Amino acid sequence: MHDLTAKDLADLIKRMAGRVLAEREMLNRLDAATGDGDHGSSISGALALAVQKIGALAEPSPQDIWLTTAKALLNGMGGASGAIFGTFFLKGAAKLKDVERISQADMAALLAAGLAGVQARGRAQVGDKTMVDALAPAVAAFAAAADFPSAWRAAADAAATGAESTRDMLARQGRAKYLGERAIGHADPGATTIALMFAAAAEPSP
Amino acid sequence: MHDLTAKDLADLIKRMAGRVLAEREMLNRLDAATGDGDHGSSISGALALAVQKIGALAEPSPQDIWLTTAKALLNGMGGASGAIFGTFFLKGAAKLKDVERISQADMAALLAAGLAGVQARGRAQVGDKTMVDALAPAVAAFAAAADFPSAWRAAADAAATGAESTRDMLARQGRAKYLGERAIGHADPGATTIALMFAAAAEPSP
Amino acid sequence: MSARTHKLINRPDAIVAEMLEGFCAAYSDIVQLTGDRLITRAQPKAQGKVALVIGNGSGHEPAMVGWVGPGLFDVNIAGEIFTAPGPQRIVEGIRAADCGGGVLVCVSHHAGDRLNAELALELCEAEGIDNVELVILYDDISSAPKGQEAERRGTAGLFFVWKLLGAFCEGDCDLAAAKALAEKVRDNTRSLAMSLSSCASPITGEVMFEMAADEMEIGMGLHGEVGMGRQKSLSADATIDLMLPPILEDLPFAAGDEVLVLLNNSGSLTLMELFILYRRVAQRLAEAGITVYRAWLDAYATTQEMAGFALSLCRVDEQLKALWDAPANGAYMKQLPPDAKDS
Amino acid sequence: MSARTHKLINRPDAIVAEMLEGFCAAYSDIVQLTGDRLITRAQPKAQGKVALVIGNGSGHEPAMVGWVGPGLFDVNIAGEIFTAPGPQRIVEGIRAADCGGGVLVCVSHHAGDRLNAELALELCEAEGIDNVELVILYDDISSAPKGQEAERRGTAGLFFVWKLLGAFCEGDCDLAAAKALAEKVRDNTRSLAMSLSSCASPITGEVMFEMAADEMEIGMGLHGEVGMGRQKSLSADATIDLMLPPILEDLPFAAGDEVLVLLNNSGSLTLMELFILYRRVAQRLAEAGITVYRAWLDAYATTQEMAGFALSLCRVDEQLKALWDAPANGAYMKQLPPDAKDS
Ligand SMILES: Nc1ncnc2c1ncn2[C@@H]1O[C@H](COP(=O)(O)OP(=O)(O)O)[C@@H](O)[C@H]1O
Ligand SMILES: Nc1ncnc2c1ncn2[C@@H]1O[C@H](COP(=O)(O)OP(=O)(O)O)[C@@H](O)[C@H]1O
Ligand SMILES: [Mg+2]
Ligand SMILES: [Mg+2]
Ligand SMILES: [Mg+2]
Ligand SMILES: [Mg+2]
Repeated sequence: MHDLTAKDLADLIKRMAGRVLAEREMLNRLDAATGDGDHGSSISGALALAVQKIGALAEPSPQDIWLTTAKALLNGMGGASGAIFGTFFLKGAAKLKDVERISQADMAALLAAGLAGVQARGRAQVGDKTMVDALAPAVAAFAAAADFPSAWRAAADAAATGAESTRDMLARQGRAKYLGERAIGHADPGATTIALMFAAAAEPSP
Repeated sequence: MHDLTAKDLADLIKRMAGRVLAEREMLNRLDAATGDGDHGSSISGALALAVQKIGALAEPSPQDIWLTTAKALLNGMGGASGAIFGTFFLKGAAKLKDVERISQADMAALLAAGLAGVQARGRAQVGDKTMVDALAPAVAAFAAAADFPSAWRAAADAAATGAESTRDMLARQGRAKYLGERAIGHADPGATTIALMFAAAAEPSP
Repeated sequence: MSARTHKLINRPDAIVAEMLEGFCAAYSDIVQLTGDRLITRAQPKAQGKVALVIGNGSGHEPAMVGWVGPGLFDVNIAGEIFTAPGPQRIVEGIRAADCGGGVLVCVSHHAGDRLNAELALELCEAEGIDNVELVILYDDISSAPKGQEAERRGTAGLFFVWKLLGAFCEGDCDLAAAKALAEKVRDNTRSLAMSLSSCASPITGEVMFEMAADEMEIGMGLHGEVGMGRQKSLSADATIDLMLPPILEDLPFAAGDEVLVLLNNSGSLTLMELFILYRRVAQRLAEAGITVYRAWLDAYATTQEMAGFALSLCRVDEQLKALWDAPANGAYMKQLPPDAKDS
Repeated sequence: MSARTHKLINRPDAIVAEMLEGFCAAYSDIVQLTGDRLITRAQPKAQGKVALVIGNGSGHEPAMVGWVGPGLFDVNIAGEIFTAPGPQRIVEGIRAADCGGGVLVCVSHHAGDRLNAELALELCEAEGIDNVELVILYDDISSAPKGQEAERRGTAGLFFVWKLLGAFCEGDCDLAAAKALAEKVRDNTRSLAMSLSSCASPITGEVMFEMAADEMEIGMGLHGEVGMGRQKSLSADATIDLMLPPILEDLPFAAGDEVLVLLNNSGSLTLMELFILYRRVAQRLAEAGITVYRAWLDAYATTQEMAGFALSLCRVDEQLKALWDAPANGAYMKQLPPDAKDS
């Protein structure tokens, strides 16, 4: 697989948005069990906004794509999760200054910068029952893979496993933290979203 | 039976208070169906206060007895029913100025004055589902009787019949008026109290 | 849908005494508790002014305890829960309020309040207390038809009377003028209430009346009195579209009028809902050519935690607007003096 | 016991827009709606003063829309229901508030509010907007142990900060002094909440969490966050006897201290209950030798129609007492100037 262009990134965001939208109600239900029931609606709404804003850009650079996505998440979503998901793209975007084509190594660095930003901002560690439980293993798996298609595949699998692992955790960040024992038995909605986003990235581009 | 003295009147109020107190919960339940559930507690409390205040009077006149009862009802009970039941005794008391002994005719006049006061103040007619439905026939039966014991007996019977008749009425005064159709099927608590008071009066004095 | 049944009280028979003690302790800069459950101003009004007194059943807080203070009432006589105080206590309230300019006893029209106030005035006459007048106030259009206004119940719209009359009696007026002003405000005020829920009696803990989760009742009174019947719950806009027209027709309010608007929360409605309801009121009034001078959205006359509201309109002229803007400092009704507003 | 599920709204996704429209229409003499859901003062503060901004999730009304006005906030940025506004909107709020003396962004400590405010400050830096500071405020002793105060959540006690800081920033102070004052009030404030009931989400209509009719929870947060666990409901006095000692110990408050007291109704508690609760607070404080300077019993930070309350104490000195007494004119927080109180 070739290096990614701005068009490929735009396509990637679009596939992620589509996949998350398709699972909106499932994500709302997950959040209803551990939070306030709005995660599916807010993340899918913010990603749809990102797609729309990207569509309105004339000849965007890769940085424009990532920055536009960041802003849509930050401002279209609000709350802690908007700040967390938005920061992921915001910190990645900082790596894309003057970049035209993105190699697998570039993408690995981008994802790692995003993860570091998320953890710096939200202070969540693996095991705290947040999206970090899916994101951290995905980012590691992506970096360890040999090429693009296998990297996305490996990341998607790692994210899915990570999301599933949150089911039996006690939450230490996010609204679910205030549920105590009651959150056990439900997967974290944000982690599930991350798994969906990587699954979408691993789909063959149409 | 001889004419009534102040002591007889005090005794009468005491019997009434006892009888109403014994039926307090029943009266509360009746009021819960058509009003706010407090009639038994408030009327029994106010009558108990009357008994206590009367007990504290040194050599009371008949007027003192009736006036003390009026004040206990007016001020100890409050609300529309306090004003109504209190007015009954207040207007009767006005007839007792300088009276020492009370004949059956005196008592009939006393009761009639009370009824007139109640109706002037509360504007309730027979058929409006209030204590007037028990009081008006009781006062008439009392006046029509030949002597004291039979007068109380006749009044008690008329009051009981009158109270019972309120069961199928639509209320036109009191809180029950705002229940509309929902008040039908329940006897009026104030009318039931009047029936109890006359029943107590008809008991042989101990 | 059931109402909350556990209340944070101690003993049912101590509710009124304990709540008045707590209230007057909290706001000792404004009110004091004197005599037999009289709430009076911490600093009495100047000699020679007309004093304002009101007695009412408890359970509707902040009505009326929260409306004693400068620019408002002089004395409130708190009755038992939902029960008007007896006449002797009203007479005591009148004595406590009197500062030489006469006393106006205000009655929100409910049988108990009216009967006891009438009895109190008879007692005053008997006891030689003169210069006392009674004014009977009502505003609820659902409780009697047009033409029989004097049969109507008092509800939240009377807060217009309290505010404007309170300001008026801080000035130099006589008792007759105060009574005339109260009647003027009353005769320009109309209200209609609705409810979505019942509430529990604070004394018995029992639900006061039953209501289904998807029902509402237009015209429900302050104690759950039936109004114009039950119906399925509507949206905020549809509820206003149902309630505003009969209010406008009743006075009638007409294009060119200026009004005060009150949306009174009967207990557990949220401000969010009052704001959304008011949005529609403002739209509809604008369409009708009626100008809102000031609006006022809060819980003034409550029925415990009942979820409902009353919509009240008061037509105002220059005199009433100025009285509205005059300062007031009750614990639950504050108006800053015009010059202090933008300090 | 179930919560009320029918709300008087129109469409779930229009709640915030419609409620802000209604609110700002009702109180157009105090606030205006500008930009993207910014509530700003109708008359801006004088040039050169420090401006105060706060962003927060909606659904807690009157917090914070009702606290914009003279003597209080300059700008409030209203988020979606129970959701902090994003950073770009906070930057807009900062721009709207700025009147040349710097802007203090106040944060009631919840993850969303803090993260978005931090991001907003980074954006300000990037965009060259300087003289902006952030202050993180917290008071809820149930949300983290003593020694980890900075991990605690913000709750009703922060209304002391808003009132005193608002008054302070009407005077001549610089941004550093304003921030220091906010921290001083915060560091002298402690709160603890409880609830008897859940409430329905205004968006989904679903009950936010389940609670049995005879249960209460001490330490419940403003969004139903778990506190120190469920227990059987107690009487008013027993509830205060349980809640007051840990508050007193935490600061600690000691004999000789002077305090402000706030009992905040989280929605459908009644004033009757707040008054009865306050009676016990006053008794216990008197026993402890602590003097109440002023008390304050009302619904300021609500969680829809949740039935609960928060008890907050703030230790005051002469400076803070004077700030408390300074005038304020928000739609839902009014304080008369001292000389106008007994007009
Ligand atoms: N501090 C944090 N670090 C990482 N992820 C977080 C953090 N706080 C919350 N999240 C994520 O946000 C998700 C909730 O998102 P959402 O429901 O949209 O937000 P909210 O809780 O404000 O309603 C959680 O499932 C969790 O994965
Ligand atoms: N206008 C009236 N005339 C006569 N009786 C009345 C009137 N209003 C109320 N009552 C009587 O009062 C009774 C209710 O008494 P009670 O429950 O003590 O008072 P409240 O309705 O204030 O709670 C009614 O059953 C009725 O008999
Ligand atoms: Mg959520
Ligand atoms: Mg009753
Ligand atoms: Mg009663
Ligand atoms: Mg949310």
